Amino acid sequence: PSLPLPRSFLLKSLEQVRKIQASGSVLLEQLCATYKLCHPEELVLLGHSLGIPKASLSGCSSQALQQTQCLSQLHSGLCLYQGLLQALSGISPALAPTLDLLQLDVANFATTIWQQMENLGVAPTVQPTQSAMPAFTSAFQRRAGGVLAISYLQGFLETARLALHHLA
Amino acid sequence: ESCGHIEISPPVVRLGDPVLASCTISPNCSKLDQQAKILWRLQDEPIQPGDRQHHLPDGTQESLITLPHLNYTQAFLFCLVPWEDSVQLLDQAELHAGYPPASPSNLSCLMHLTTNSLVCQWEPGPETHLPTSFILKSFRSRADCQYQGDTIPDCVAKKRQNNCSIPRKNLLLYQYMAIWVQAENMLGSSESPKLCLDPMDVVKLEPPMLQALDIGPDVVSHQPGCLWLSWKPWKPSEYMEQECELRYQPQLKGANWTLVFHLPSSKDQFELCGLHQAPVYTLQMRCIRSSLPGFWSPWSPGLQLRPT
Amino acid sequence: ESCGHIEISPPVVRLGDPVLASCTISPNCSKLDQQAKILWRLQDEPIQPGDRQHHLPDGTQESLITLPHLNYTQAFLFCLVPWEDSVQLLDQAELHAGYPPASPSNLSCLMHLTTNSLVCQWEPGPETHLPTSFILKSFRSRADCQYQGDTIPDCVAKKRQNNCSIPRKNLLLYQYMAIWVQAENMLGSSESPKLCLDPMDVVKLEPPMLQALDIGPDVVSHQPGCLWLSWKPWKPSEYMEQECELRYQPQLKGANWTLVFHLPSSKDQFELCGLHQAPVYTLQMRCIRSSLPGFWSPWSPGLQLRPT
Repeated sequence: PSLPLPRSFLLKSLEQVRKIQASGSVLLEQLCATYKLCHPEELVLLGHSLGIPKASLSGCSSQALQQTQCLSQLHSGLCLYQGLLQALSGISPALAPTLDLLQLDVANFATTIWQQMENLGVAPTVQPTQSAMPAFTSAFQRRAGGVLAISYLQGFLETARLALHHLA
Repeated sequence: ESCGHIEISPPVVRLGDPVLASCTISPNCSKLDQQAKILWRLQDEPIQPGDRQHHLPDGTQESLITLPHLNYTQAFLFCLVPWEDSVQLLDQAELHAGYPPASPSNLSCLMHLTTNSLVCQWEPGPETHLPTSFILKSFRSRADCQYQGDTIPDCVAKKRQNNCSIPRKNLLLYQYMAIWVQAENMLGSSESPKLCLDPMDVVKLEPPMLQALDIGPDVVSHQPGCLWLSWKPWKPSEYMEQECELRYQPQLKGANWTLVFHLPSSKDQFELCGLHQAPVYTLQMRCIRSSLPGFWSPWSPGLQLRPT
Repeated sequence: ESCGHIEISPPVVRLGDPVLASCTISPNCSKLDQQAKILWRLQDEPIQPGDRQHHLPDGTQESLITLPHLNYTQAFLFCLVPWEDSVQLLDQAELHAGYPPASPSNLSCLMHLTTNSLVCQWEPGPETHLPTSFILKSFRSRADCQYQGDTIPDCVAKKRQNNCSIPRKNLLLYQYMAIWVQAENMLGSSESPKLCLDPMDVVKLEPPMLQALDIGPDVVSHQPGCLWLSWKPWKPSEYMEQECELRYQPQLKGANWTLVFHLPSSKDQFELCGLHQAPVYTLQMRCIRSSLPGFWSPWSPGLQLRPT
């Protein structure tokens, strides 16, 4: 059985989830309004061909919630999405500020999780290395990749939110 | 693995003109079956098939479509394929439509002595719906501006601004320059008629400083209906010889202005008499460069004075 | 041909401290006769001779002077020689005097959600009379700020400004950072005490948007002295769980506020009854981050409402 998580960690994490989800939906709205890319489900094929990954949170599912594995998956998933958001930079001058903020918020949340894993003594000695990021070769691929990556991130955060509530 | 690429030509058209587009799926796109029916969507309009779809010699699938009249000034064109019970986007192209720029008109320039810059403004003409650059071009010249001297660096107007300010270091004062505006966008360019001017002949002059003079009781000639004034020219234009006009009016409904012409640009003491129509008079002054070309300054703010 | 060169040490002194200066005339200065008496002038004070004048081995003439107390914060020291019936300036040196900076005090920081920057301000302490730089320094840390993590780039305050804004990209939100101000000028440097904070615990919160709710006639419970409200949190802080307070006051001279505590940060419909003291009531709300550190927002602007 793992050590209980401090209340301030859970409250701050839940606040960070809401903060990231808020700017994520702003960005999705802007991508829809600006580029008429409003349906992530129409981009799945493109996602496959570009190799846009989906991070797993199997250790956080309500049926098999495993605290250490959940925290570890949460951390590596956040690092994955931070890398993806970084690969999307240059998406467009209008969206760049919101994208930069989102990426910083994701990176900061990853640090919050990592910090807590260190406090619990369950942090691996070395941070996970960044897996290869897709190469976007056109403006459309960057925009469509952005819609897909951010919609995957929103789903990832929803699972994380439920898990954190369970852990609280 | 290019699973869909749109080419449009030309990328920018006149509003209402046709646009031809092609979407190609290369044979090495593993995810798609090679017989996939390529579809098209313009903005949020319903999905439509292409005009023609065929295989190119190298196995590439190509669909061609002509949009007869592009009535959007900006729009996205999507190339799609059916997928399970929905569709999948393969590529997206941005279309632009508008008009070539008309010739900018009403070009006028004023030399600002406070910023030492020549500020020109113009009317851009009808909306082109396209990013259009306005550049103020000029070259040094002689009186009739036929002679083409050194070119002066371009003055590029900021977006959506129809004025530009040529800095002092690019100006040769007291010499003529030819100056015009060039408008340009993806569909063409146009030029305004040329102006021929010496910056110092188009100075934006400000009115003089008009002040009441409080004359000591002993000096006052005890003549009723008089008042004393002093004025000096607007500081930045002090070096310019100027000629001024004074106007005054009793504070009565519908009163007329009385004008005093050909006054010097600065006066330590000026007596004005015969002011019997009202207890309070409003006075204003304006000046103009004398014996050389120039514009009148606006009238100075009204000065309310009580004659003796 | 150096016909006069002043050296001063040190160039900057504490106000009132002495300054030692030397003025040398090299032998190859042809214009001056080698026995010229070197004179000195501080600012506009009377000309005075040096304390001592002598020849250096290489023939250079040197005059030395000590100004016992430099009481100018900025002054020019001139080296001169007599010339016909006047004097000639040979060289000029600029002297500065002032004080080393005191430790900046009252350092406080607020996280601005609109600009996503941490703005810190401080009191600089007494005037130093010298160009003094203020730099906000910080490093990443843990809860008690003993641990020294990565250094955050310096935030250099603009001249005469006692605040600095650390941009979002330099902030690690939800983690502690140690932060202090360093003041430095030619006479020394000093540091403020350190603050230890998580930027998200010092958010500058704005009040919620309080609105009257126009209830349809059917719903109105016809109970007199009631009114209906709705409110929602300040948009940029929507993701923060907040707890709010409502206060209301009849529009009567000297009336007291009545408070309603522990309200949620957003409410679609809230009924307030028992309002019989006046036809019009003023309502205000404020909120604070709940269950995590934070500051109260200011009260919202007063909302004047008429109870039923």
